[in-house]
Amino acid sequence: MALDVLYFAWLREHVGVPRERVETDAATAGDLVKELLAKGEGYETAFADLTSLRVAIDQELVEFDAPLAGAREVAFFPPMTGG
Amino acid sequence: MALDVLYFAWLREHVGVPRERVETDAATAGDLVKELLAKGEGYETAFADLTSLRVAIDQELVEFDAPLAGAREVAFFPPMTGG
Amino acid sequence: MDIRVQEAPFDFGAEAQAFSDAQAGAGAIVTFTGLVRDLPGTPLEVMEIEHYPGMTEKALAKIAEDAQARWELSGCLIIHRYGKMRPGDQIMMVATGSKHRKDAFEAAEFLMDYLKSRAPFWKREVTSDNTSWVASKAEDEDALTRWDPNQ
Amino acid sequence: MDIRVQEAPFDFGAEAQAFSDAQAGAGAIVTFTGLVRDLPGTPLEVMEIEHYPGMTEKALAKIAEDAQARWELSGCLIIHRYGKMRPGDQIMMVATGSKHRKDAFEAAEFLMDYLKSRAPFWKREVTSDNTSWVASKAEDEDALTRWDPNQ
Repeated sequence: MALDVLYFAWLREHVGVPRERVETDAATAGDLVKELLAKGEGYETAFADLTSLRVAIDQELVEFDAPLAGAREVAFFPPMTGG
Repeated sequence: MALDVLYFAWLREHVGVPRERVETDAATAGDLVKELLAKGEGYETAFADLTSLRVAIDQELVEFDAPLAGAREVAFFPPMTGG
Repeated sequence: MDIRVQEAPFDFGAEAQAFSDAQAGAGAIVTFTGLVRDLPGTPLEVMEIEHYPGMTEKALAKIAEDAQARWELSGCLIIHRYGKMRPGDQIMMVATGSKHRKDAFEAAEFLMDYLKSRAPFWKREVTSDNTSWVASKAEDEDALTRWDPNQ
Repeated sequence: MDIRVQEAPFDFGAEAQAFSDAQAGAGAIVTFTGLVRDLPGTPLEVMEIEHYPGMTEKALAKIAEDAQARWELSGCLIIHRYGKMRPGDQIMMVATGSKHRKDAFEAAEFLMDYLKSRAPFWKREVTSDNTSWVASKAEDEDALTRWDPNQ
């Protein structure tokens, strides 16, 4: 399936792009991360520590083991610092 | 000693005056109440239940057993309902 | 520390903005405003607030000082009206400023809890067929236990 | 429920007043405002806030709905800016209205606690010699446990 993958804050800076179209068969958000790691050093730095990252599927916060089936948009970002 | 005694809210309505000058030898605020009770029916109604009343000596909240020595002004009133 | 006891209405929006502008170094501003609520059943015509001139100012200053001793505040404002008010009117406001939101929130709640039960104000409600003093609530007195270091 | 995510500054005083005026039947209004604080040491030149358009609005609406389900509120407002801000600038505000002060306070604190850690905003601080993303605080995540019914 084809997904829009978005990156925010320092994650975006490491990856180098704010969003990209990805062709994947990953079952979960965590599996997608494993595929992304193969794309280069920036990705490795960005995803070095999943415990300090958050993921949203179709604009809703989920855990990394959440299934990707039917998803259109996946976003990765650091913990939020609003307010 | 001579004291200004003040009454507020429904206590004032029962007593009939907002303030009066009282000559007393009462040792505490509670003793002063006992003397005031002799002044008539309005006072009896006003001071029927001390647990639902508050007292201030010289504009500071105190207990009914607080000493009156040196006081200039004593005020009696119901629990406050500000805010 | 800015304490005002007045009969005149105050401009909540302007006061809130001016307070916020004056809080150098603050990251968090909390305001609380109390409004005259209408009564269920017979409509409220007038809410009348009596107070104890002299003691009121002292009691509010003491409460504000206690809040400033307890939390690191950049500032603290209390405005409380007395006299006649109508449903929807603003009765009073407090504002607190601090570096951190927890301090600003706690200090504002502390000011309100003490102001409710320790500042000499008494409310009277007037409807077309009745006039009655507002009774104090046990829950307002109970709210103070939250701030007692011995609890 | 009024949720706004915007780059432009907002007028805190006017918003607070308008919110209060619109709260029919409320006896208590609480507002919280977050300001850009200066940094200790090297002065902060710019605070930049990035967000996730689309998700931000949804996340804030969800938080406001949760607050309205949990407390009896006459209304609830969230305004949050993104983009570049300077020390002293207002970043965001929330306001809650309720019959009772406890509900208005708790709902405002709930909104702030969730907004801090569950709405997709990220702050970056720019000084003359450095640019750094603001790290999230463990205490902000911990603050959410207060609202967990299973605690």
